[in-house]
Amino acid sequence: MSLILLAALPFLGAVFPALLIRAGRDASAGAAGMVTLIAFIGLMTNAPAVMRGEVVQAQLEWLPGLGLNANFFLDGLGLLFAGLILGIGLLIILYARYYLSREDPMGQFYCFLLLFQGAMVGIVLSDNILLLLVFWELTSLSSFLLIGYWRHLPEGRQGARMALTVTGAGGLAMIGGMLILGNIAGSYDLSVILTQKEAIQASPHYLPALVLILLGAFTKSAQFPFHFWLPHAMAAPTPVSAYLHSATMVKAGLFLMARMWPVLSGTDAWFYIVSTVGLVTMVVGAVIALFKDDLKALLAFSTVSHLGLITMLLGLATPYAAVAAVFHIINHATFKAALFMSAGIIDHETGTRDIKRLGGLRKLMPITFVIATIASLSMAGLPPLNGFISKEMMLEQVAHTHWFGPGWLMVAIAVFGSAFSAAYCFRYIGHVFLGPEREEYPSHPHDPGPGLWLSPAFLVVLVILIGLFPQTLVQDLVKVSAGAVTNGYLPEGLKLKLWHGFNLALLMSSIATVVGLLLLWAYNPLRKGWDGTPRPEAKEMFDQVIGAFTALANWITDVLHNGSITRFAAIFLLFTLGLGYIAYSGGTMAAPDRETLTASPMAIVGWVCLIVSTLCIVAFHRNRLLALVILGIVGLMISLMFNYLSAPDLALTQISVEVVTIILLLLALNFIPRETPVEGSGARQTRNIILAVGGGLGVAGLLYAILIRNPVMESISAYHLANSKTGGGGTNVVNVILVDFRGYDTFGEIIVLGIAALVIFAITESVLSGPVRARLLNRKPPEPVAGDAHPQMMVVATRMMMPIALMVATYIFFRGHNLPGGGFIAGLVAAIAVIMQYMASGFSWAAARQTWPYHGIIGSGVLIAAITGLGAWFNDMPFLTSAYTYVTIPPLHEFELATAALFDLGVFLAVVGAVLLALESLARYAWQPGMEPEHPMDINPERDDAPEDGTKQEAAT
Amino acid sequence: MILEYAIYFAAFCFGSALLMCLWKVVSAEGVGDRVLALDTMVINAIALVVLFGMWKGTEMYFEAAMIIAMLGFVSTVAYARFMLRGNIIE
Amino acid sequence: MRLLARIFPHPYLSLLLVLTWCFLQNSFSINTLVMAIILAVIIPFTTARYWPDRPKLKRPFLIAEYVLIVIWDIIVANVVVAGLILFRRNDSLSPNWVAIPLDLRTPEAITVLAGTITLTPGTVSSDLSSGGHVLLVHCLNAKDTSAVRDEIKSRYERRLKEIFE
Amino acid sequence: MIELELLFASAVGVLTAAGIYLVLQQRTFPVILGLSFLSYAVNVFLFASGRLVQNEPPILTKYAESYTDPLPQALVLTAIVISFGMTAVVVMIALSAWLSARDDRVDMENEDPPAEEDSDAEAQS
Amino acid sequence: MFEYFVAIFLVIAGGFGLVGSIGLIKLGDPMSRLHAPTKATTLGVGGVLIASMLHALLIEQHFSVHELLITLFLFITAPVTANFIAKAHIHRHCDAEDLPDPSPDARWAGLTEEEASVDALQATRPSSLSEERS
Amino acid sequence: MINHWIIAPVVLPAVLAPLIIMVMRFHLDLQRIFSIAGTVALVIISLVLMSQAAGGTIHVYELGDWPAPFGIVLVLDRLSALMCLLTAVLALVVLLHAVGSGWDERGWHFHALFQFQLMGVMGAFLTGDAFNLFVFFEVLLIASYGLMIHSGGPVRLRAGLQYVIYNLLGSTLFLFALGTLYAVTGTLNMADLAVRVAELPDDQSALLRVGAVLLLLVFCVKAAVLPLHFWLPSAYSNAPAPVAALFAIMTKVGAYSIIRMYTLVFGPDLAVTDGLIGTWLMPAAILTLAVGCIGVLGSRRIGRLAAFAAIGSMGTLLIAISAFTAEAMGAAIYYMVHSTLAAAMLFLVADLVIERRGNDHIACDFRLPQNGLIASLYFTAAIAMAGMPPLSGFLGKLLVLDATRDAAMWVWIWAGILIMSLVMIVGLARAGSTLFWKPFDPSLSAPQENGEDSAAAPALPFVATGSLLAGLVALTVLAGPSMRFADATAAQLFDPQNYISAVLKEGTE
Ligand code: NA
Ligand code: NA
Repeated sequence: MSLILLAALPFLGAVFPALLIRAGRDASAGAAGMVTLIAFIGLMTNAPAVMRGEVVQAQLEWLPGLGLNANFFLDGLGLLFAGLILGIGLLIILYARYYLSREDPMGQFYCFLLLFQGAMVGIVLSDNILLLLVFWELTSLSSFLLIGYWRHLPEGRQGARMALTVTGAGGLAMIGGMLILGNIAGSYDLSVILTQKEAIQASPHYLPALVLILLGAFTKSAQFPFHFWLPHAMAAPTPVSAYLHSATMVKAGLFLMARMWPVLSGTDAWFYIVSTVGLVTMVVGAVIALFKDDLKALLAFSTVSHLGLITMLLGLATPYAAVAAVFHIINHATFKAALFMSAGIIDHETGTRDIKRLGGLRKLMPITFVIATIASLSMAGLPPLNGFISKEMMLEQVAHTHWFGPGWLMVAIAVFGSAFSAAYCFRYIGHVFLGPEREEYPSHPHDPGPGLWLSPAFLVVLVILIGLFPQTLVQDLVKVSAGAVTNGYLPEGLKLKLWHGFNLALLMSSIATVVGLLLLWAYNPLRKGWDGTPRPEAKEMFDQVIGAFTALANWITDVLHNGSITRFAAIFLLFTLGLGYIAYSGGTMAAPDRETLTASPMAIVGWVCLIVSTLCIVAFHRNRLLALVILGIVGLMISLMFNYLSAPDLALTQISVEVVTIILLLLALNFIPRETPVEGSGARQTRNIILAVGGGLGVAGLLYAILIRNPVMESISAYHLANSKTGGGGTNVVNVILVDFRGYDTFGEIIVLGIAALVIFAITESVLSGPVRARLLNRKPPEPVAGDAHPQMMVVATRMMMPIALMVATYIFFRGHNLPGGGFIAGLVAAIAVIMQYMASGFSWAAARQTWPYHGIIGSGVLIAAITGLGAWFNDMPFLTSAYTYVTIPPLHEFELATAALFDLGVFLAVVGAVLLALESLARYAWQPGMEPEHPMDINPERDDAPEDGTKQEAAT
Repeated sequence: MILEYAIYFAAFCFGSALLMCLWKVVSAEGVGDRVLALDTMVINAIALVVLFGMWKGTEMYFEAAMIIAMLGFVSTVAYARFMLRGNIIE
Repeated sequence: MRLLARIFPHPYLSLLLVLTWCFLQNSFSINTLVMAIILAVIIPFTTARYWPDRPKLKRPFLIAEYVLIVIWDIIVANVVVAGLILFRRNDSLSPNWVAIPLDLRTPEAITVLAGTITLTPGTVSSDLSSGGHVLLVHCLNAKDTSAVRDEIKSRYERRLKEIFE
Repeated sequence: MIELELLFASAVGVLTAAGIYLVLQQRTFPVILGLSFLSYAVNVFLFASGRLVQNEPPILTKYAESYTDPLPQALVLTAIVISFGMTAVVVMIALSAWLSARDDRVDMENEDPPAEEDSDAEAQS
Repeated sequence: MFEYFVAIFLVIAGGFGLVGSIGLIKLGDPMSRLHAPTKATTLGVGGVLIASMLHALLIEQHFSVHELLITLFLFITAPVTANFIAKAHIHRHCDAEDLPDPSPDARWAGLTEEEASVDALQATRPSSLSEERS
Repeated sequence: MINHWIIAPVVLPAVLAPLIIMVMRFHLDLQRIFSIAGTVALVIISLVLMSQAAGGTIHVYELGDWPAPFGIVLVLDRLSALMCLLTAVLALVVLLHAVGSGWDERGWHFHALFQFQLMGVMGAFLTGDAFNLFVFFEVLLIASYGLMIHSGGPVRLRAGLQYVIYNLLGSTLFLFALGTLYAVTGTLNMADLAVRVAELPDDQSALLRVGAVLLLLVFCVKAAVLPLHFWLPSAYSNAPAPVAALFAIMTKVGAYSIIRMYTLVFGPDLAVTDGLIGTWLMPAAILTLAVGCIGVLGSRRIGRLAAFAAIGSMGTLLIAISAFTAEAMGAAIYYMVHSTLAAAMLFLVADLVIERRGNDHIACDFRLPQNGLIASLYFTAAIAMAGMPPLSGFLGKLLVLDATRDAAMWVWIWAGILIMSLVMIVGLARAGSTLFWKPFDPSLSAPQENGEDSAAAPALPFVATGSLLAGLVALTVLAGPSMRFADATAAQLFDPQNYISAVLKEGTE
C-alpha cells in the first residue's frame, strides 16, 4: 500500500465511526477497527522490503515553494513505530468497545482516536520535517480532544489543557528548531537532512536547534521537568491512556530523538542533555510511582520512568544503546499497554482505582491477576520476560558509560531507579491482587468478558514469547529499526538473548530486584516518610504559573485597553508626532525659494478674528451654545480666507456647510446637557495641552515649510487648466475637476453623504424602537421655553425668502460649470431654504406638505449620477466620460448642454436628500404628542379674529 | 486713486468694526449679545467681501457675499430659536 | 382663472422671482428671461403649499411711495442715531418700550410694518402680543413713547393699511 | 511686513492645536467640536498644498494670465463634503448614545470586567 | 469725477458701518445694543453696494444690479434677526412687569406662562397657543 | 473595446444600494434576494477579474476617459483582483449568516449599507489614485459606522462612537499626508507618485518623508498596528457578528494599502525613505502580535477574544509585510487570505454561541443547544486562528517564519510568533474548554447532540460558517497553487515598473 494512502487512511476513516454511530456501537467500533486493520495490513505489505533494508518512499507535492511536501518514507524505525501504533491501536479499539459505557458518545471517541492514529502514523512516516511538524501538532490537538473526552470531568478539561499547553509549547519550540535545522541543511526533507551531519554540527545554530528540538521531544515524552502533564492526562478514559500514554504519543518524542539521532547525536551537548534528562526522569518517575495510590497514576509515573530510561539510552549515543532503546520501546509498549488495560479492567469491575481500597483480588479476578502479574514482572525486569532483556542491556550499557563524576555514579543511580521500579511493580501485584480479600469493594469484582481481557492477554503472551524467543520474534525488527537510528552502525554480532551469563548487569539487576522487594517490605514507614516530606506539587505549580500568566494577560489587556478613547487618541497623536519628527529630522530640505506674499491689514484682521475666536472656543467650550456661536465666526473667517486666496468655490461651500453643521449641532444640543462639566486631573490637562501645542506646532511648521517653497515638480493641474474648457466644457476648473476629471471622487463623495443620511435614519429608528422612545415622549425641556413657537415675522419673511433661496440655488447650480458654484453648494442652499421653512413653521407642519420621500431623493441622486456615468458605456467610453454640446433653439441664444450638469444634478439631489433626512431624524427625536400645529404661524389676527366677511378664510392645506 | 483710498478707508472701517464685534464676542456677558455680535460680524463681512471685489476689480467673489447674506440670517435665527425654544425646528 | 391661480399662486412673488433671476444673472438676454419665467412658475408652484393664504394688495402702486418714505426715514434715522451713539453718554439716553396697538390684521402687512420699524434705526420691533393686536417696539431714545407710537401709526401703518387692507 | 504664509501657517497650527485639545476632552460635545476644528485645519492645510495665491481664481477668463492651482481646491471640496457627512453621523451617534446610555463621556469603563469565578477555580472545587 | 462720486458713498458707508459697531461696544444695555447693527445693515452695507453698482456702471462701464439682491436679502432678513434677538432677550431677562401692557391681548407672545402669569391669570389664552404647550 | 469589468465591482453595489433604498426599503425579503444576488454577481465579477489578472497583465481603466495621471484610473493587477475576490466571497458568506441569523432585520438599511460597504472596499482595492483611495476609505468607513451600530443599544452605540472618533482622526491624518505629498510632488496618481518620488532631488527629502510616514500611520490605524490598534477590540466585539466578520476584510484594507504604497511608491529600495518604514513597522508588528495573543488569553468575553485573535493575526501578517521582500510578501498574501477567512469564521462561531446563550461571557454555566456541532466549529476556527495544523494557518505561519529567516530581527520574529502562538493556543483552548465542556445535564441539553434541534435551527449560519471552513480547507489542500499565485503576486508587486508603465502608458508612446 502506498505510504500516502497509509498516512491518509486513518483520517479518511475517521469519518466512518462518527457517521456509523447511528447504526450502533458495534458498527462504529467495527468501522474503526476495519480502518486500522486495513492500514496495518497495508503497512505489512511494505514490511518485507523494509526488512530487506530498503527504504520505501512516496512523494506528493503540496507546498513546494516552502519545501513542504507530502513526502513519506518507511524505514525500520518507521516500520517499528507504525506497527506499534496500528497494532496496539487495533487492540485498543477492541478494548474500548467494551470499556466505554452507553452514555459515552462512542462515534466521537473512535473519530478522535483515528485522527490521533493518523497523526501518529504521519509522524513516523514523514520524510519532511515540516510535514512531521504538521502531524506533531495534530497529535497534540487530537490528544487534547481525547483527554477531554469526558467533558463532565473538570479534571479531564484541565488535564487536556495542561497536556496541550506543555506539548504545544514543546511543539512550537520544535518548529523553531526544525526550521533552523532545515535552513542549515538547505532542505526540509529528512532524507537530505540526515546526510548533513557535519554541516549541521558545525553550524553556530546547532545548539539552539538542538535545544529547541529536544524541548519538543522532552515535552512530548514527558521528560523531567516536563513530566507533570502525563499523570493529569490520566483523566482520560483508560483506553486513551493505554494508547496515548503508554504505547504511542509519549513515544513520539523518543521517535523524534531516534529519528534525528544520526545528525544531532555524537556531540557533548547531546550526550549530556539527553542522557542526564533521561536518567533523572527515570529515577524521579520511579520514586514517585511507588507512592501513588491511583493505579493509573502509578502506571503514569512508571511510564515517565521508562521513557526516561529510553531517553537516557538514546542520549548515550552508542549503537548498542540504540539497540537497547529500540528493543525497550517494543517491550514497554507490550507490557505497559497490558498493564493499563488491566488497570482499566480493575477500575471497570471494582469501581475504583485506589490501591488503598483494593487488595485480595487474586481469587476474584484470576484472569486479570495473571495478566497484570506477568506484565508487572516484565516491567520489573524479571526473567524470562521481555522487560528483563532490555533492562539488562540498559544496565550493561550504563556500566560501560562514563558520565559526570566518578565512573560508578551512573551505575548507582540506575540501580537506585531500577530498585524503585521493581518496588512499584511488586506493589502493583502485592497491594492489588495479593493479601486478604476485603469485606467490601465499591462494586462486586469479577473478571470481565473476553472483550475486555483479550487485548491485554494477547499482549502478555507477547511479553512472554519475546522474552523467551527474542531472536526469532523481534531480533530482525530491532536490528533494522536500530539500524535506521544509527544510520546502519550496529554492534557487531548483536544477538538478543535472555541469558547473558553472570555479568555486572545481572548483578545490578539482582540488587535492584532485592532492594525493590525490601522497599515494598518497608512500604509503610517509607510511605510515612514520603508523605511527611514537602515536595513541589507540579500540578499546583503549573496551575499557578498558568494562573499567573492568565492574570498577567488579563492585567495587560485591561490596562492597555481600558476603554479610554481619549487615552488612545493621545497615544495616536504622540506616536504620530514622534514618527513625524523622526521622519522629518532624517531628511534634508532645500532653502526657501518661493516669493512670499505680504499680509494686508485685511488679512491680519481676519487672522486675529480667527485666532481669537478659536481661543475663545477653547476657553469657553464648557458653555456649549456659546461654543457653537463662536464656531460660526470661525467658519465665517475660513470662508473669507478662501475668498481672499482665490478660492471662491471653497468660500461658498465652507459657509453653506458651516450653517448646516451648526443647525445640526444645535438640534443635537437640545437633547444633551448645555454645559460640559469640569473634570479630569491636572495631569490630564497638562497632557492635553502639551499634545495640542505639539500638534499645532508640528502642523504649522510643516505647512510653513511647504508654503515658502515652490513645488519641486509641476503639478498635474496644469493639464486641468489647459483642458478644462476644451475637454470638459467649463471654465470653472474646480468644478470641471469635480464633475469630470475627478468625477469619480465626487461620485464617492455623494455616496458618503447618502450613507451618512442612511446611517442617521437607521440609528434613529433603532433608538426609537427601544426604551428611549418613552423617555423622549415625556421629556421636559431643561430650560423654560418661550412662547410663540412660530413667530409671524419669521413665517412671513420665509414666504419670500424660501422661493428666492431656491432661485439662488438654481442659479448657483447652473453657473457652477463656468463660474463659482455647482451642485453641492446649490444643494446646500436649497436644503437651507427648506430648513428656513422648518424653522419658521415647524418641522411637522412643513414636512406634512412635503411630498417626496427623502430616501427617494438620495437614491435618485446617486442613481442619476451613476446612470450618467454609465451612459458613457454606450459610447464605448469609460465610466463617467462626459460629453457636452452647444445648442441653439431660436429665438434663444446658444446654450450649453452637458452631461456634467446631469451628474451635478445627482450631486444636488443627494445633498438635499441627505441633509433633510438627517434633520428629519433629529426632528423625530424631538417629536412629542400635540406637536403638529394646524397653522403655519401661532399668531395671526386675521385668522383668529371674528371674520368680518367670509372671504378671509385661510386656504385649506 | 481717490477711489482706492476710499476703498481702503471703508475697508478700514469695516475691519475695525469686525474687530469691535470680536471684542464684544470675547467680553460679552451672555450668549444673546454674542449672537448679536456675530450677526454684525456677518454684515461687516459682507461689506468687506464686496469691497474686496471692488478693490480687485472682479465680480468673482460677489456670490460669496450674497450667500453669506442669505445664510448668516439662518444661523442667527437658529441660535436665537435655540435660546427661545431649545428645539429649532419644532 | 382658477388655473391661472394655480400656476401663479402668488403673482407678485413670481414677478419678484423674475427680477431676482435677472439680477442674479446681472445681464439681460432672451435666454435669461425665458429661464426666469420658467423658474418663476415652477418655484412658486412647488412652494405654494408653504404659503397657503393669498394676501391681496389693494393698492400696489402705493408701495413705491411707501418705499421712498422708508428710505428717506432710514437715512435720517441713521444720522440721528449715529449722533446718539457717538455724542451722547449712555446714561443720557432713555431707552424705552413702546406698545403699538395695531389696526393691521394681515400677517404680511404686520410684518412689513414691523420690518420697517426695525430698519429705521432707533426702533426695533421686538414682539407681538398673544393675539397679534399689539406690537412691542423698543426705542433707543424715546422720552415720549406716545409720540413714537403715533408717528409709527400715522406714517407707516396708515399707508400699509391702504396698501393691504 | 508680515508674511502671509506665516500668518496662514500659524492659523492652521492654532486650529489644529484647538482641535487636538478639544478632541482629548472627556465629553462627546467638545470632542465633536475638536473634530470640527481638525477638519477645518486639515481642509485649509490641503488647500494650501497648492501654495497661497491672491486673486487668481481658477476660473478661465480671457484676461487672466495665470491661475492658482485648482486641484487642491477640488480636493478640499470633496474633503469638506465628506467631513460634513462624517460630522452629521458622529453627532447623531453621540446623541443616540447619550439618549440610550445617559452617559456622554467618550471613555468607556473597561468592557471586560473580571469574572467572579475563574474556570480553573471552578474545576478545582 | 465719477471716482469721487463712488468714493463718497464708500466713505459714508464705512462711517455708518463703523458707528454701528461702536454702538455695539459702547451702548449700555442689551436692547439698546440691538439698535446698533441696523446702521451697519442699512446705510453701511447699502452704501457699499450702491458704491459697487456705481463703480461698475461709471468706471467699469457695465451695468451691475445684482448688488440689489444683497440689499433685498438684508432688508427682508435683518428685521427678523433683530426680532429674534429681541425675543431671546425678553425671554431671558424680562418679565411681564418690565414691559408695557399688551392689552387688549393677554400677554406678549414671547413670554413663558410663568413670566406672563403676573397679570394674565384670568386671561384666556388664544387657541393657537394651547397646542404648543402640551 | 474597453474592459468595463474593472469598474463593475464598484458600480454594481453603487447602483444596487440606491435601488434598495428607493424601491425596497419596506420589503426585507426583496432586499435579501437582491442583496444576495448582487453579492453573487460580485463573486462572479471578481472571478472574471481574477482570470484577467492571473496572467500577469496589468489592466488600467481610465475613468472619464482622462489619461493618467490627470484623471483617476482603476488598476487591476493580481493583488487587487485577489483582494476583490476575497472580499466578494467573504461578503457572500457573511450575508448568508446575516440573513440566516436574522441580524439584518434588527435595524434599518442593513443591506443598503452592506452593499455600500462592499463598494467602498472594492473601490479601495481597485483605485490607482491616492486621493481616490481616501474617498473610498471614507465610503467604506462611513458604511462601516452604520453597520457597526446596526440595531443600536447603549454599549454598542458608545463603542461605535469611539470607533468613529478614532477613525475620524485617522481620516484627518490621511488628508494631512496627502496634502504634504501633493505639495511636494504635485500629483495624486500612485504610479506618477512613484515616478516623481524616485526623481526627487536627495536634498529635498524631509517633507516627503513626513508625508510617507503620516500616510503609513493612516494605514496602520486601519491595519490595527500597535499602538494604533486600540479602536479595534471594542469596535469588533460590540459590532453585530456578521459585521465583525465582514470587518475581517477592513483590517486587510489597511494591510493592502501598506503593501500597495510601500512597494509601488515608497519601495524598499527608495533612498529617500530608506530606513523609515520597515525599521519601526517590524517591531510594531511583533508587538501587535503579542498584544493580540495576550488579549486572547486575557479576554473574558467571546467577542473580545475573537477581536484580539484578529489583532494577533494582523500582527503575523504585518511581520511578513514589514520584511518587504518578495518571498515574505508571498507569505503575507497567503496568510492574508487565510486570516481573513479564519477571523471571519471565529466571529461567526462566536455569534452562534452568543445567540444561543444570550451573553458573551466565556464563563457560563449551561450547555448550548447543538453543543457538539458548535464546539467542533469553534475548535476548528480556533485551530485556524492559532495557526495549528492541519489548516492553512499553520502553513501560513511556517511560510512567514521561513520567509523571515534572513530578516535582521529574525530571532525576535521567530520567538514572537512561536511564543505568541502558544499564548493564543492556551487562550483559545481555555475559552473553548470552558465554553463547551459542560456537565451532562438532561434538562439543558438534548441527548442526541446533533439531533432534532439542529434541524429546527436556521441552517444558513451553519452553511456560512461551513463555507468559510471549506475555504480554509481548500486553501490548505491547494496550498501549492495558492502559493504560486501569491508568489507571482508578490513578484508583480516588487517589479513596479510594469504597473507604472501600464498606468502612464509609457510603452505606447
Ligand atoms: Na470626460
Ligand atoms: Na482581521
